[in-house]
Amino acid sequence: MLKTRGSFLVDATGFDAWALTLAVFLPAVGALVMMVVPRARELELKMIALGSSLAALAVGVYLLFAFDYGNAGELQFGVHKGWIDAINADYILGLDGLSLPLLILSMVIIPLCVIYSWEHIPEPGNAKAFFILMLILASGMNGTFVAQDLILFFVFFEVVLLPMYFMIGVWGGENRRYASLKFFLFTLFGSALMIVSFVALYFVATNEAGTALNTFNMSELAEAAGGDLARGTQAIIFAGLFMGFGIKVPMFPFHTWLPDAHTEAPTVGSVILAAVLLKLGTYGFVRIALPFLPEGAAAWAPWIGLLAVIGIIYGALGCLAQTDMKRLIAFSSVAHMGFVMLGIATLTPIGINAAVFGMVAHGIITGMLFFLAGSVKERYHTLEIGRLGGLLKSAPRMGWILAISAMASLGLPGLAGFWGEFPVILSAYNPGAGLSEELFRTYMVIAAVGTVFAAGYLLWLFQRSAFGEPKAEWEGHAIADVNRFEWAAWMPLILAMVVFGFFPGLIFGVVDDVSVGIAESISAAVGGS
Amino acid sequence: MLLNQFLLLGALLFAVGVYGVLARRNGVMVLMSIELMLNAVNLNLVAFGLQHDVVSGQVFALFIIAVAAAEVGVGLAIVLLLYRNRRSIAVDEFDLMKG
Amino acid sequence: MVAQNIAFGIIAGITVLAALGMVTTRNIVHAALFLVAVLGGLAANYVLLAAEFIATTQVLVYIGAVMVLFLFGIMLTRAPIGRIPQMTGASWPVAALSALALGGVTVYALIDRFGTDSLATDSTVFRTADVSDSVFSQYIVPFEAISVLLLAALIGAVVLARRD
Amino acid sequence: MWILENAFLIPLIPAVSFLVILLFGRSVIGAERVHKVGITAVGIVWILSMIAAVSWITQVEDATSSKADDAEHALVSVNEGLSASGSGAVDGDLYLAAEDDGHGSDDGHGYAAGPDPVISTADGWWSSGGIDFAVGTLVDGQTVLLLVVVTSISLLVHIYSSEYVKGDRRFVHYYAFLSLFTASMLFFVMAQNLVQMIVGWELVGVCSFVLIGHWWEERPNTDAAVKAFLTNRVGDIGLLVGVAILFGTFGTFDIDSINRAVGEMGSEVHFAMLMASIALMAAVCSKSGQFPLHTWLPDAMAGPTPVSALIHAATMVVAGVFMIGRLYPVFFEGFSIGTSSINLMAFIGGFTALIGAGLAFAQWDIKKVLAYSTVSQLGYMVMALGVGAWTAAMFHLFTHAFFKACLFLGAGSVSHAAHHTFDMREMGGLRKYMPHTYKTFVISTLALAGIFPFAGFWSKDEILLGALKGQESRYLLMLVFGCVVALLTAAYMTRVIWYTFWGEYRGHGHPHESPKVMTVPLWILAVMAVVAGAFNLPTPVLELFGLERFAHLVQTYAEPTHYLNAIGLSHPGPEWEMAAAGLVLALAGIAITFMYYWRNTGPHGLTERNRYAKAGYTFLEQKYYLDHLYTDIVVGSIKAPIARAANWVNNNVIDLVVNRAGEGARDSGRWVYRWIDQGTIDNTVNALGSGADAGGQGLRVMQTGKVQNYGSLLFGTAAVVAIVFVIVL
Repeated sequence: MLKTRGSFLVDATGFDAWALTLAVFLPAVGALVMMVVPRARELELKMIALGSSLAALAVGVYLLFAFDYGNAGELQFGVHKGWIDAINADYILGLDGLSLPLLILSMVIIPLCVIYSWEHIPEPGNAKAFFILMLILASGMNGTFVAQDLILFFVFFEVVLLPMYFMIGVWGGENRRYASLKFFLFTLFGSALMIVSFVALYFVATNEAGTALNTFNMSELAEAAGGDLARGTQAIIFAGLFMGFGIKVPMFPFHTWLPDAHTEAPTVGSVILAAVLLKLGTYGFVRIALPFLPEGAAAWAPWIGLLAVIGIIYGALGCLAQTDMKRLIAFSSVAHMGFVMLGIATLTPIGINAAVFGMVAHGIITGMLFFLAGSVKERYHTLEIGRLGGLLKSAPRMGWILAISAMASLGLPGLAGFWGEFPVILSAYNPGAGLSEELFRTYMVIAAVGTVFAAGYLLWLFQRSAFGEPKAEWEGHAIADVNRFEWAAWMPLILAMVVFGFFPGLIFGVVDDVSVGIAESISAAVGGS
Repeated sequence: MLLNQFLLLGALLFAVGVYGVLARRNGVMVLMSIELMLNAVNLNLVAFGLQHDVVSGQVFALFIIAVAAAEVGVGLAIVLLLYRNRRSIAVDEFDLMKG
Repeated sequence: MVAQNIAFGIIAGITVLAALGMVTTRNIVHAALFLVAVLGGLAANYVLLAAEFIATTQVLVYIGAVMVLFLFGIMLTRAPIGRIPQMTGASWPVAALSALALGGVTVYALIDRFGTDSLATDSTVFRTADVSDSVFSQYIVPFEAISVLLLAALIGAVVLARRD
Repeated sequence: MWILENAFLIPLIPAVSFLVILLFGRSVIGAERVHKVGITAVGIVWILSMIAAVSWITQVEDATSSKADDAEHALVSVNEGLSASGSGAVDGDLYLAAEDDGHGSDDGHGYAAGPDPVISTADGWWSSGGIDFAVGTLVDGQTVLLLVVVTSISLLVHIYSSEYVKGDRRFVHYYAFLSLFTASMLFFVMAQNLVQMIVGWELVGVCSFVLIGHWWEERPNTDAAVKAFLTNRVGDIGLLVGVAILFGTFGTFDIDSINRAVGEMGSEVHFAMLMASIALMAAVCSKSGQFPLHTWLPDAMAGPTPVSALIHAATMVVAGVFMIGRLYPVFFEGFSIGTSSINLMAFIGGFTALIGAGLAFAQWDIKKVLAYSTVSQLGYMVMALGVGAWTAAMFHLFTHAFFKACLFLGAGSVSHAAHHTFDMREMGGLRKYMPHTYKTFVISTLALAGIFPFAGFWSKDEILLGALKGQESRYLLMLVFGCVVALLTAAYMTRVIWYTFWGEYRGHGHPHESPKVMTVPLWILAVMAVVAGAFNLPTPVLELFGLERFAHLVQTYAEPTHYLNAIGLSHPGPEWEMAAAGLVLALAGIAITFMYYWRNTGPHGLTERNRYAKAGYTFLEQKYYLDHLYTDIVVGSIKAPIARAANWVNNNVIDLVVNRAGEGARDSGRWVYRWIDQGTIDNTVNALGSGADAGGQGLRVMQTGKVQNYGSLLFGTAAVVAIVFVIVL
């Protein structure tokens, strides 16, 4: 049964109508197939995992080519079918310029993780379960980025949670129980508030005329842009969304699950967590919180900005205090996501663009750094920075890759990280939607100071781990350089860092229409009332 | 006559019953104190029934008497069982639930 | 009405004193006898409240049946007849405090709420027939439930007390 | 003109060379031959730069002659009506902005700065939220000047390094990053907009980091590299913020448009420009080694010497000076250079020049002396810009690049000969062993000291003159700074020559002259150190020879008159008195130092003549003479205290602050981590659990298992609740 649909989400025809569904469920189908394959046939299992994730990526490549870039602000490849009529939740998928980069990022990361894990299944083994979880994660993440119905979004958002919980809890480090539970509880707590806000949106969201919409359809809610909801109501609903997404990001006071989860998670778990999972939160802000509740966003923006800059400085200070490489990288995520959130908080197109760029760049760079940390751990059996050293000498290629990744992470122009930071600083000079200029200019300066700290901890890390002579305790240990699986898994990420560093327009161009639309609707809503 | 004189009497008896339940060591005595509390409630019920001109007060008093009888029956059976097993009915010696 | 008040005063005094005696005496048989006095006093109060059926039941059931049960209980558990030093537990001050607090607050609340409200004098005098009508019509379901409860308690008591 | 419009080729070639060397250096080309790739690439770029320079000159000449008629009668007006029209003919992505009314004149000395075209090409790079970020090239005189400087020095350093770094453990990487640096620096100088400028700025910083840490096995080198990078990042805060302010104010990144806009809007945007200037000044301080962020520069000498010559003397460190020159209208407005008699920029520059010169006395490492000298000379340039002497600053940048590069390469040559040491106490008497190095070093020293007729004399004189004349009022303090520094510079350089080349050889082994691959570049640079001054000879000098036509070449061809005259910049004419005074000061510096050493030097006279010394040959006593030298020469003056105080401040305050700041950041990081993160936030979470646990333990005591206790609790609680209700209701 077809419901009335928003005028701008047109059902696609032919293969296009199936493309997104395939993109979302191909990995899940792979996981299903794997379930019936006996555990002993490991090679087949791996092939299925790789095959299904690559099949999803192939769909992604098709999407990249078939995507109408002139119309990046509109939802494309739309699917709209009835789902749960009782609560008015539909199966709506759609892809626009905001979703596309993140969807592709998620699609690329998964096969790379499969390749990396090919011979690196962490303790206690069991490749079958490991890959099945990874594929379920892939489905959940892909689905979150293309879902255009709040309930569907929520389902995908939560689907991601459980595999990650098991991944950390089963394949994690020594403290895995604690970390996995912390991760689970934190996110679940956020989700609970988020779903309350979704339901509230369902009941109170109105259109311009004041008629209740009673819909979970995201494009309709975005078009209504808060309707004639009072600023206070919007702010309250926004608070629920803020908790749900902010914990996932994670923003400053809610970040403590992140270092633990990252430190304990297996390498690929950390990579997926950093590269894609954190983006679910920021994506939620841009996709849901901002356009649905523009005035709520304007009311909260100064606070989001404040927490963001605290996060930037705080994350950096946290990094400086770490002695464990993986934990340091984990803390750097807090700082980087601070930049992303500051960009969002400015409510300007540049800021939102930069935030989306920052998400992708952080996914690539931090994902890469976690891969490296995993490989270092595998070779040295420790991540204690004080015990490392001379990586450039014992494994020069790995040292170089670490150098490039660290440089990208500290925001060096010519590599991807810079374009997630510099435009944020620019946009904070002139925030949108009537936000206080003085306040955001202060944030701007603090954020700029944060870049120095970033350089500080990354260079410190690099100096200790890569420069100098290898420590005496590793004498006689053959520290293998990058092997072929690692090359295969890493090369795309390194290339992406350089390519996006030189051609930031590749992402900005796609996202621009959407973020301009969001910023305009916010300033219209704020200015008009 | 005042309504309160009955109610206050009930309250006093109830409080005395509470004290008995809490303070007496002997299981039978505890049960007796419970009877006292039930009766205090009964008095209230009958007094309110009169005050509000309804028969329900008396009916419920009756019910309570019946329940109290049942309660005493079961309670004494339990006390008996305890005595048989432990050779004592001092309630403060039963602390299997100690945490 | 003065007579009634005097009667109430005497009865209430006896009842309260008997109750206190019950919870303080060290002789368990005395306690049972004090309880008889309390129950009797209450029966008298029911009469004052024009509830003669309740008063009758009180005498029959409590003083007649329940007290016999108690005495059986005392005998069967071979409680020492006569004074025993430790009838009251060590934590009696706590108990006293709880009871005092509870009683105090109740008394305060009652005085605060009902003050010197007189008892309704013009209300219907419900005879036994009225009570039985009500029990067997309006309250038939609770009545049956209580009957079942009694049966269950009976069986339960038998099962528990059986020596096997 | 083709090269001016396609100037992007110039940075592209070394960038390609970088990739080729890095990717194919070891495998295809062969590790010992990669320098040929680098030299070829930079050679091509050098030729292109020369072509660009010639094209530029032709262009300016053409424009001048075509406007000659207009110019004839417009010549009279000195500084009136010089508003920039800002109406460059825009067509497509290329526009040639030819000024109609941009005539400069130097107080009636009768030369006409021609109309000043700026060639700016831009292609859309990316756009975000309606703002277009362009990539393109901006070519004007200043760019061309830097192109010449960068490519020339880079080429010579490439050639020189092929011998100096031969057989190094990372020869390939060295050349790769030398190429990348050249590319980045060229990219930076022709940046069309501020974003590109930042990109170039950061890239040269990274190359500097990599090359300082070239021998990363040793801890001090990596420390120096990290210090350099971090200090520069501190300045980058200013750069990012400054750019954000400029962008926020004008809504564009385009340097040309911003400069024109400032010229037009003037005081309307004064406050924003002040903020932007202060922010950008921080960036200048870090990159160009200005007080108080200069401390990284001496440490940066840990890198290979040719790198020091190229990056940390001639090119990268002038990036800050270049940026001020590039955005001069912004600073001019922001710091009120035209009307003040002291401002932040001039003061920082002058002060840096002074402390740098003072510190140079206290060093024994020849490269550190040169490093402090560089700091001092950069301060000179910044001071010049601060007093409004734009041309003088650029001119000094131009001349300084040659003679300082020559000095560094000379120092490298010395160390190459003297067993890789840079300690002057292990040198001495080298003039006998390495005559070429000695001669070139002396020539460059004379140039640096500002002795007539070497290059430094002309540029230094213009700076002092600029301070003397100022714009509306003279910069007296700056003039004093300048004069003192002139004296000090001559003195410490003479000291270096004394210790390095005179006296007896005190090192090990047998020093020898470096091969031709190294001496030829030295000679080229030495020649430039002599003649570079000729490029901006004042007219009156040349009138004597009837060569007026060649006067003020740098000024004519480099100065972006359409910006500078729009803000009303005047040029002081040359004054014999000032020139003579400067010369006398420099000579005095040399003379005093020389006299001192002359009196006490030589294997024969030393012990007899010096009252304080027991013996004159040993190293320790030499040091003793140094103390004596300080007290003797600068008696009655404040120089030694300044040097010591500055050194003390440098080592104990600034370095300490930097270190403490680092440690403090780490400590506070650790503190925050331990007490707030792990302690508070994490503990709040944990405390919920453990609190429940502890509470449970506490409650466990109450869990007696006795029914009556539970009953007491039950009734007690009921009573309490009832009491609460009674009280509340």
